[in-house]
Amino acid sequence: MGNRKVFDEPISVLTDIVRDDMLICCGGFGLCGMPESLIDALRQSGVKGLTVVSNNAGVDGIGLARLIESGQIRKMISSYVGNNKTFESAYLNGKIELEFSPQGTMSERIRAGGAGIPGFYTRTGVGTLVAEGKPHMSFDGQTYILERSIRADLSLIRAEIADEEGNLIYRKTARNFNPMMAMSGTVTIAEVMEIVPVGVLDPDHIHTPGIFVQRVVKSTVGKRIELTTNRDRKP
Amino acid sequence: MGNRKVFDEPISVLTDIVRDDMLICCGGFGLCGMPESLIDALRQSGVKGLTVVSNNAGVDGIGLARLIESGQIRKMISSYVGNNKTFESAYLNGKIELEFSPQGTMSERIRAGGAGIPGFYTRTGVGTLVAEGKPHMSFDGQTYILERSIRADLSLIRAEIADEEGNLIYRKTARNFNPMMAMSGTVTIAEVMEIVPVGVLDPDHIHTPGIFVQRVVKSTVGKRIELTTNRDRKP
Amino acid sequence: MAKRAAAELQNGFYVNLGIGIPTLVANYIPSSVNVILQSENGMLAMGPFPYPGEEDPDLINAGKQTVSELPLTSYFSSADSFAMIRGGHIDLAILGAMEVSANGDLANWMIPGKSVKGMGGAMDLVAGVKRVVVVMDHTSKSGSSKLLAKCTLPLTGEGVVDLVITNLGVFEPQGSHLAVKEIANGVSENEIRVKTDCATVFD
Amino acid sequence: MAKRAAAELQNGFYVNLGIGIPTLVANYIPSSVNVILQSENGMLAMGPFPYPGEEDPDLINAGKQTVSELPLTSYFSSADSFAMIRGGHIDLAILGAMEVSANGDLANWMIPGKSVKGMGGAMDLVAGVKRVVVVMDHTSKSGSSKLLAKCTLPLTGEGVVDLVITNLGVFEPQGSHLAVKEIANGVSENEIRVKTDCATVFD
Repeated sequence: MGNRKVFDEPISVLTDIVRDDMLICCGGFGLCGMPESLIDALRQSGVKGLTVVSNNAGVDGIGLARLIESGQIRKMISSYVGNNKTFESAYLNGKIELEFSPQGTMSERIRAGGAGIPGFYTRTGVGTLVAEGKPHMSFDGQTYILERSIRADLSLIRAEIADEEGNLIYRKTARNFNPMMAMSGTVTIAEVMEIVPVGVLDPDHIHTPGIFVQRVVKSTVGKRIELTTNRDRKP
Repeated sequence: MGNRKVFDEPISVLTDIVRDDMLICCGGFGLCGMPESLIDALRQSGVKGLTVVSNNAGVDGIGLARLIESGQIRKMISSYVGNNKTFESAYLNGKIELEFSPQGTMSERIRAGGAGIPGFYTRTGVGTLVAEGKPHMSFDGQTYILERSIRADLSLIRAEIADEEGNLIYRKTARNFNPMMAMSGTVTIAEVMEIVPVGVLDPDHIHTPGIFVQRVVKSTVGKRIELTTNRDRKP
Repeated sequence: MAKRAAAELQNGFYVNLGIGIPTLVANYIPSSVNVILQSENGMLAMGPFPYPGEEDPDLINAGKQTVSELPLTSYFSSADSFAMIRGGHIDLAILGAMEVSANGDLANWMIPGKSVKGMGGAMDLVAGVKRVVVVMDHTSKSGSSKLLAKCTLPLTGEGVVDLVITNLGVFEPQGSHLAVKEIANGVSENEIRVKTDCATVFD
Repeated sequence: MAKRAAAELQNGFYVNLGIGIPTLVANYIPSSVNVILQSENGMLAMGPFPYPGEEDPDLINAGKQTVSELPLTSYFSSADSFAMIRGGHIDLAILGAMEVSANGDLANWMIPGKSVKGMGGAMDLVAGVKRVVVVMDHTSKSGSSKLLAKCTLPLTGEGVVDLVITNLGVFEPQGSHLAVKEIANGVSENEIRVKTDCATVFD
C-alpha cells in the first residue's frame, strides 16, 4: 500500500479537506492526548463556523482556545470548559454556543456514531437539565433517556505511534477520546510522535485499526503538562 | 492484592458459583478462543436449565455440544449453529430452545449489557424476522430497530495471559466475543494459557482490565483447530 | 463469476468476502490492486491460507478456516469488528445468495422447513457495508430463477443489494426492475428474460 | 471528613474519587485495605503523584494532575472507562456536593447565573456507580444548610446518594428524611436539627 496515508506537514494534511461549518471531533483530555499541531494548522487554515466536539476547550493560549480566540468555532460540544478564560469570555459575549454532554454520554455518543448506532438509552442525566426534550423509556422498571450519536465530518486525533497503514497505538492516559473519535470521523487525521513501516507493530497491540485512519502526520509540538503535582521524596 | 482471583482447577473455580437456570455467556468463535476447560467443568457440575449465549454451539463432542448432549442447556442465544448434529437433533426433538441474534447485534447487545446501556438502535435486521415484535424508530429518515442488552449471571471466557489481578491479554482472532462477555458477566471467569504476577504485562497492552474479571484459572486442554485449510508451498 | 466480482475491487478498498464463491474472489485480485480483507470474527488485513504445518488455532477466518497474518494485520473484538461493519467503514461486501429481488431485497440465510443454521454476520454486513455485491448462480438446481420480483424466502436485508453477478450477467436492482449491465459470453437477451422472474431493462 | 469517608472503603473495592476533599481520602486508606482507584479519563489502579522530575504528560488523572503508575495499572479509552462506570462495575464513588436532598438528589455541577464549567463525568458516576458517598461541609459559607428537603440547584442526579459525610455527622437519605447514622465529636443533636433543612431521624 506504500505510504499513501502519510503526509509531511500538519498544514498540508488538512488543506484539501477542511471547509467552513464542518463538525470536527477533536481528541484529548485537557492537554493530554490533544492533537495540538493539527489544531494549530486548523487555525492557520482560516476555516470558520466550526462545530467542535471535544471534552474540553483547551487552555488559554493553547489548543482549541486559540480557535475560540480567532472566532473560528461557532459551537462547542463538551463536558467541561472550566478554567478557561478565553472560552468564558467568548461565551458571555454570545460569540460561541455551548452544548454540555456528560463525559460518559459524550464518549458513547461518539463511539455510537462510528459504530452505526444512531441512538442508545442511558440512565446518565435522568431528572436533570440534560434530559430535557429527550425521549424517555422504561426498561425493567428503570427510566432511561435516549441519546443520539455524533458523527464527525473530520476527526483530529493524537496517538503515540502509527504505521504507514494508519494502525495506531496510544500511550497511557493520552488514549482517552481518541479511539472513538477515530471511528466517528468521515475523515480521520492522526498526529503522532512516530511513524513506522507496516509490520513493526504487534497486531495484538494495535488500539485503532488503520481502517479508521485516513491520514497520518508527525506532530510538530511537544507534549505539555497542564498541572504538575508531586509527592515529596522520602527524607 | 495477592492472588485472591487465581484458582487451581476449572472445577473448583466454578462450584460455589454455578446454579440451575443461570444465564451464561460463553466466549469463542467456533472452537477458537472457546473456554473448553470451563465448559467441561460446567458439565461436571451438573447444573441444568441453563440459558447460554454463545456465537456457536460447539462441535459434536466438543464444547457446548457436550452440555447439549447432557441436557443441561434449556436455551441457546446464537448467531450460527450450523454443522452441529448434536444441536440439530436436540432442537428437532424439542429439547432445546433457540434465539437467533445477528452476530453484530449479539456482540453489541453483550457489550451494552456490560456498559449499562439497556437498549440501542440498529439497522441490522430491519424488514426481517429478527425485527418482529421489536420497537422501530426513524432517525434521519432511516428505520432502525431497538435491540435489548444482554447481562449474564456468569461469563466464561478464554484469554492467552492473565496477571494475578485478572488483567487479560488475548491472542489473534481468539479475542472475538471474550472481551465483551467479560464486561457483561456479574461474575466473569477467565481460562488462560498462562498466569503471571502483576507488573509483567504492559498496561497499554491489556485488552480486558481486571475489574471485569473475578476469577482466573489455567486451561487444562490444548487449543483445537476446527478446519485446517492450507495453500501449497511453491515448488 | 468470481473473476467478474474481482473487477469490483478498487485500490485501497476494505472488503469483506462471504463464505463460498465470494472467497474465491481473492484469487482474481489483480496485482496492481491492493485491497484489505476484513474478517468479521475480528481481523483486518487477512492473509492467505497457511502453509502446511504453520496453522495457528488462534488464527481463523469467519468460515473457521485457518488463515495467516500480513504485515499490516490488526486484531480486535467482535464488537469492534461489527462497529466497523455497521458503521459503514467497509467499502464492499461480496456475498452469496439464495434469492435477490428487483428492489434489492436479499435472502441468503434460511429455508423454512429445512435445518436452520443461522444468519451469522450476514444481516449486519448487508445493513452496514457501503456496497453489497451478490455473486450467485442465476437459477437454482431445479432451474427456477433466483432473481425475483419479490423474495419468497425470509429476508437477510431489505433493499440492500447494489449489484448481482450471475453466470448469465451483471444486474443492478432498480426498485421495479433489474437493469442488465452486462451479459455473459454466449448468453442471449432472451435467455436472460426467460430465466429471470422479474422485469429486466437492458442498458 | 476524608478520614471518615476512608472507612467506607472495603478490601478489593474499585473506587472513583472526585476532585477536592474526596481526593484526600486516598491519604487515609488503612494499609490493611487494598482498594483500586479508577480515574475516568481511562486508568485503573492509579498511583500517587509522581516524584519531582518523574512527571509524564501522558499520565494524568481526571483532575488533569500528574499521577503515577502501579504494577497492576491498565489503560483504556473514555468509552471503555464509562462502560465500567455506567455498567455498575465500580463499587464506590466519593464525591463533593453543593446540595443533597432527603431523597438522595444531588446537585454539584452548576449555579445558575455563575460561570458554567460543566458536569464532566459526575452525572455518569452518580448514575452508574454501585454506591455514591458525598463528602461536604454541612453548611455553605453563608451558613445555610447544604442538606435540604429539596435541592434548589440544577441536579446532577436524582435519588443517587447513598451516604453523606459532613463535618457534623453521617447521614443516609431515606426519601422523606435523613437518617442520622453518626454524630461528630462535640456536636449536639440539636445543632444538627438547627443546621439541617430537612427532617432528620436519629438512629
